[in-house]
Amino acid sequence: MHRTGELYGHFETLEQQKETATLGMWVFLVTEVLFFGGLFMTYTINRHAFSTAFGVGSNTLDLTLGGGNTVVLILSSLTMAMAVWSAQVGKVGWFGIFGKVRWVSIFLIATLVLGTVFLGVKVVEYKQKFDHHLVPGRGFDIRYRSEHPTASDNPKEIAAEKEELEKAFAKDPDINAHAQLYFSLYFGMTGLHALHMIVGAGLLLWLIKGSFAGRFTPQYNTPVEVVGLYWHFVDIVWIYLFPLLYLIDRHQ
Amino acid sequence: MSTTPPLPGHQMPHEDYLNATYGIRSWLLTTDHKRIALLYLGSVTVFFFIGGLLATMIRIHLLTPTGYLVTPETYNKLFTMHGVAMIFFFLIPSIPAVLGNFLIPLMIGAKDLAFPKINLLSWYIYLVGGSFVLYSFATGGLDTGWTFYTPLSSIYSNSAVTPAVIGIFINGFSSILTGLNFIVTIHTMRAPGMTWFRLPLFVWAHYATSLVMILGTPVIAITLLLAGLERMFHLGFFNPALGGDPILFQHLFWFYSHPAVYIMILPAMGVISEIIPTFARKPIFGYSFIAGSSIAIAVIGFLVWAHHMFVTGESVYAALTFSFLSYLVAIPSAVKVFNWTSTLYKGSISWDTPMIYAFGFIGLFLIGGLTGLFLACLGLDIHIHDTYFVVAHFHYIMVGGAVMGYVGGLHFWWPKITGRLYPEALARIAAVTLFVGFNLTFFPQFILGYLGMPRRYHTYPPEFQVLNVLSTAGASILALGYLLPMLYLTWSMRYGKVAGQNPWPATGLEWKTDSPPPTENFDVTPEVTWEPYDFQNRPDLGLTAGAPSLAPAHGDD
Amino acid sequence: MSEHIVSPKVYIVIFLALMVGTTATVWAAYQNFGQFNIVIALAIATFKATLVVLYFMHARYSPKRTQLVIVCSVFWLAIMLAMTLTDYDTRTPRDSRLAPPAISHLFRA
Amino acid sequence: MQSQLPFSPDQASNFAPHVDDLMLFITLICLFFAVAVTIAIIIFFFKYHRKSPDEVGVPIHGDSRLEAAWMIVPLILAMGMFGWGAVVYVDYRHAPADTLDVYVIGKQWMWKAQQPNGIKEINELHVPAGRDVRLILASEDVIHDFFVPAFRVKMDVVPGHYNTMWFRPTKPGRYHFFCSQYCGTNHALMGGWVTVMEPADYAAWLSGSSGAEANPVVAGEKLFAEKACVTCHVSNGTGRAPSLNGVYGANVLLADGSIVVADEAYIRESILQPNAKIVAHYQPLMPTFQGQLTEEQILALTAYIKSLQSQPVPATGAGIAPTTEKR
Ligand code: HEA
Ligand code: HEA
Ligand code: HEC
Ligand code: CUA
Ligand SMILES: [Cu+2]
Repeated sequence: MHRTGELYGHFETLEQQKETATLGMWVFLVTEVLFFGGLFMTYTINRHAFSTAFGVGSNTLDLTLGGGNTVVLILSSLTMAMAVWSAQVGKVGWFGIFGKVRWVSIFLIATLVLGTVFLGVKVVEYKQKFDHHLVPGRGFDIRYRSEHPTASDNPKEIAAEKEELEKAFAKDPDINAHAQLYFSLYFGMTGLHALHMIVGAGLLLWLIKGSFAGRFTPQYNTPVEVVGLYWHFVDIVWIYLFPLLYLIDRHQ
Repeated sequence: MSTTPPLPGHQMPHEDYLNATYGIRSWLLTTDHKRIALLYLGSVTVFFFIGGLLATMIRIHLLTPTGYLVTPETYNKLFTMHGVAMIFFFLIPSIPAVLGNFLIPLMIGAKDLAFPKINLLSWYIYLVGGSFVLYSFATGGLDTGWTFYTPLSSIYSNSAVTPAVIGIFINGFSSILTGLNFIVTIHTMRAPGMTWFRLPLFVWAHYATSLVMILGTPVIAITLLLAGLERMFHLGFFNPALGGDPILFQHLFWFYSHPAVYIMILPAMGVISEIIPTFARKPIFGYSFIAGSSIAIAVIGFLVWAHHMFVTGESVYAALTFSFLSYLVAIPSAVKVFNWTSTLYKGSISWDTPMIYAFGFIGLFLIGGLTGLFLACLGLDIHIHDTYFVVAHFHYIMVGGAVMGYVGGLHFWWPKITGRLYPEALARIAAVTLFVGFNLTFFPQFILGYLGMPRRYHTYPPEFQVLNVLSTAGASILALGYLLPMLYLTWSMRYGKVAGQNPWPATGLEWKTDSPPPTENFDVTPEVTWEPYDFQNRPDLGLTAGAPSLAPAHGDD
Repeated sequence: MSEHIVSPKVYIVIFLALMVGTTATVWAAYQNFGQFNIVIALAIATFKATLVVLYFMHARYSPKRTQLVIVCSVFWLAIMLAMTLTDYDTRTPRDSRLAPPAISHLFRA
Repeated sequence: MQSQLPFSPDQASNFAPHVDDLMLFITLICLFFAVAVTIAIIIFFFKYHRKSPDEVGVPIHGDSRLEAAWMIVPLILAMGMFGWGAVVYVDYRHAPADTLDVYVIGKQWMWKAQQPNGIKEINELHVPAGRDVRLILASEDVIHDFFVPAFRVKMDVVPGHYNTMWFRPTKPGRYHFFCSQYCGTNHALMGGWVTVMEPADYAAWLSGSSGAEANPVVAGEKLFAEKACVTCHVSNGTGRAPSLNGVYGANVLLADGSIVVADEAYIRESILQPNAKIVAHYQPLMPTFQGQLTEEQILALTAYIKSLQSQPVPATGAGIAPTTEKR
């Protein structure tokens, strides 16, 4: 295809091109909704059937990390939205030794940093689950942590966990298998979400490069806008994942 | 033979999309929707060939009650690989990715699809998915049935399930991207004057198909991903031993796979809706009803999936709901059949090959669709579920319907694609052969099914032998019927008569450019000022005689 | 070009609302509402998601067509969830899910 | 009794006539539409055949009344099919009170049934005519499906779920049952026979066989399990040893190329001196049972092996079939 400036040859106008790209991204997001939807379906049916096990599994998650990550991700959505805005108005600012920098670059970098923080925290959480033998597979053992406490563990917490597990086993003797189901879903859902974040981070890098090259102007900022849509969508998925995974039976 | 004189007045255009550039690279890196369509044509044909070969082996094996050819394991692999190759890698991409890709931009007066690079990408994704599946076929095959029911597929099967599942997962994205591209293209790339209700019905059908593709395919992708993960890491979503539920897999699977049957039939219906008015030379009867019924099928089609699960122990209420909705989806199909038939009334009907395929389609789709009503009937499905009745039902629709539509469409647009005509007499013979062979193959299977022969049986009680032999006999005629078009269509690419812009003539925008079209499709962006399928007010078609002397009898619109 | 530019003020207000929502879900999770815990959690999540879609993703200012696309996605998700649940929720107890067959030991000779 | 459709299996349960009537009803409606459309097409095809090459058809764009008619009429008929089908189905899914309950377990690739008094059967099911029978279905591995064409009933056997199905056999006789949910390699062999007996015969059969040891076949079956014969002699031939289904009276091809007739003597020898005659394609794995079985037990085992006649005939796949040939 021949390109003239930012207009691809098979479009008549920039406006048509932008409309097309945005609609394309929206339609893509629809497919994403249903893609995650299959997982949510699996989650629903299993949570329905094994509510005790899901509660037990959920209570092993670290609420501070999860909640903190929620804040980080929402903040990154804000910076992403601001990036779109700065591209639309073409705002430029002075940044000391860096000189004149476009705000869109700043906000994109901020988004990328926040996204990376999110992924970093996720790594920490996954590591914990590994240490506690909560990764589905042969070694999975929901009791492992309460039976092998480490020096850094709070003895009171461990005792509480032990008690909770006793009760759960009394209710559901197969709790180990069913809790494993919870963790399969936990890793499946957060893993898929993280994968989307990684793809998003790649797109952000590409945008940042473009923004330093001055590609995004008030006339042409479709890529920022479209990637923004994607980033917000990933945020929305997390908005659901957080209560569904972290907040089951917390009141007990 | 090699120097067929061009028809008077017709000459191959000077430069077209085929000869604009040369070399392998210019094909493998093309973003031209027409070339990508041809890439797809080649690759789906390969899979059709593989699927057909496997089908032939199935039929030979079933000649005798104890099985003639292969071991039970191998037989199970034959029908599984046959189903997988035919459904996921032949029929789902066939009409959309070949004819749809080629024609949608032409029909709406665009230079290309909205996202040409994504279009190419989706072909490559198809190839990658296809390679995984072929790898699975080559290294131990696949014996789960095309439905991959758990826990057989996720725990018990010893065959190469994992690569196959990965392959179908990957291939799903090809389908999604194609659907996405079509939807966006139809929304934003229409030429001036090409309003929604001037769109050819082929485009409407593809719009509906694309809806199903983008709304359904992601679900099968995630489902197979979960089943694959379960197989690899023993996660237990669908494994009752670990608390999972095998029925959940079926819900998720059919949430896609029932609508997917409309991915296969809707485009074929679109083809028929183009062929019939062209060869009856009159506007299609009830344009808006046909257009609307495509959308209705796509939407209602999403509400019926659990009719595949009537005897799984599904709740009775759910069964009643799904049966009821399955009958509703028959109504828009009925609307189409009746409108096509009415279009013939007072037409000027020619017996060209595409028209013969269209008649074949109506007849066979009718039988296939009507037998769907037997299956949707709760009381009856208890008896005929998972028997050869089901096999006959879906082959009538998919082979008799969709494949007939595809082959008919290939003939109809062949002159546009290649610039040359196929040999007419041979083509008619092939069409009739296919029709006869098809019925002989699959009609006996209805009877077999009602008599109680279960499907996926490598051996069967001897009382079923006669009907099986009939079916195998039919299949050999059928194979011959497919061989013919493959040969003469290839032949005609080089030696066929030059077709000219509009050989039939037909009314669509695609016929207003050269055959084969130039790379940019139209020299100037066309402006549409006529209604669809209007032969009366189109002097450019050169039909001077007009209608027989009857007052133009308009309906109520 | 009829582009609508949302002002940063709106973005910040929405961000704050989202923070409030997050706090609210966590708070609600620690209360015992019985059956309604999950309902409340999902209601808050949906509220938050709606804000993101409407403002961060500009759906409020988008053409009808885009809004239709969004509605479709939600609608189809609802079809999948609701109709599958019609099966699960109306099964008779005996047909419901159990551990591996409790009677099979009878046949292990 | 009801008239039978020309292409239908035996009618042997209360559901069979209903399902056949339903079939007839739907077939007639569908035939009507199929014939009507086909005739219309054929008539139009010839009547409006193009007379001159540049002739055009009459432009008729549509007719809303017609459209309405052909939406509403099929809809009404479809509701008829739905309603009738629903009635039969709801009946089928709600077993009457006071049924005779038989447990049926499917596993790759055999069926086991247990009668109310504890009698077990493999790939066989005995039921009395005229009595409401309910099968409680469970699976040990994958999904199977219990299908009796002559009864017009089937139900999936799903691991992790109990499904039930019921029917009232109406006609004594022996009817095929099949596994009709694909379940792996020997899905096609996973079938057997339902024997419908007069109630008196059924009672006699029950008590006859419940006297366990009194009935040599039953005793043999028990031994066959106890002495672990089943672990190698899997009924469908997938085990390390040949399937014994139908072996009695058949010609057996031996490893040395000779052929023997499997009579009582041969079976006895096979049990006591297994390595004397090795079946072709099999390894001499079988341990000797000399000194471990009483004569009575050997008789019982032989009787049991003789009774294994009615099993489905295995296919000729390598490693699957016993290399036996029926005369
Ligand atoms: C292109 C593919 C395709 C299409 C279009 C259809 C269309 C339909 N199918 Fe089919 N079907 C399959 C492919 C397809 N099917 C496959 C592959 C399977 C098996 C999967 C497997 O298990 O491997 C299957 C299985 C299947 C089952 C499950 C059977 C079982 O396993 O027990 C059922 C049950 O309801 C069913 C019903 C229908 C119905 C009601 C339609 C309707 O859409 C048909 C509508 C059309 C008409 C009705 C004809 C036109 C109407 C008239 C002329 C008017 C008269 C009408 C009335 C009186 C109402 N199909
Ligand atoms: C698009 C879908 C599609 C198509 C086109 C076909 C085409 C055919 N199918 Fe298939 N079929 C399925 C989809 C399809 N099928 C599915 C989904 C299943 C279920 C699988 C499962 O249970 O999991 C199935 C199962 C199935 C069975 C049941 C197996 C069983 O349950 O045990 C049978 C048996 O007869 C069969 C036969 C045929 C035949 C004879 C053709 C013929 O129409 C094929 C004719 C085509 C050719 C022969 C190739 C082209 C010809 C040439 C290139 C000429 C040269 C070749 C030769 C001379 C051999 N198919
Ligand atoms: C360790 C596995 C094993 C066990 C246990 C076993 N068999 Fe066998 N059996 C074989 C094998 C292998 C053959 C085929 C080779 C041969 O003829 O020895 C065979 C052959 C036979 C045959 C001849 C079959 C034919 O097709 O001609 C009979 C009869 C038989 N066994 C009966 C029994 C009985 C009765 C028992 C239990 C008391 C038993 N077997 C236990 C492995 C076993
Ligand atoms: Cu068991 Cu098929
Ligand atoms: Cu279906």
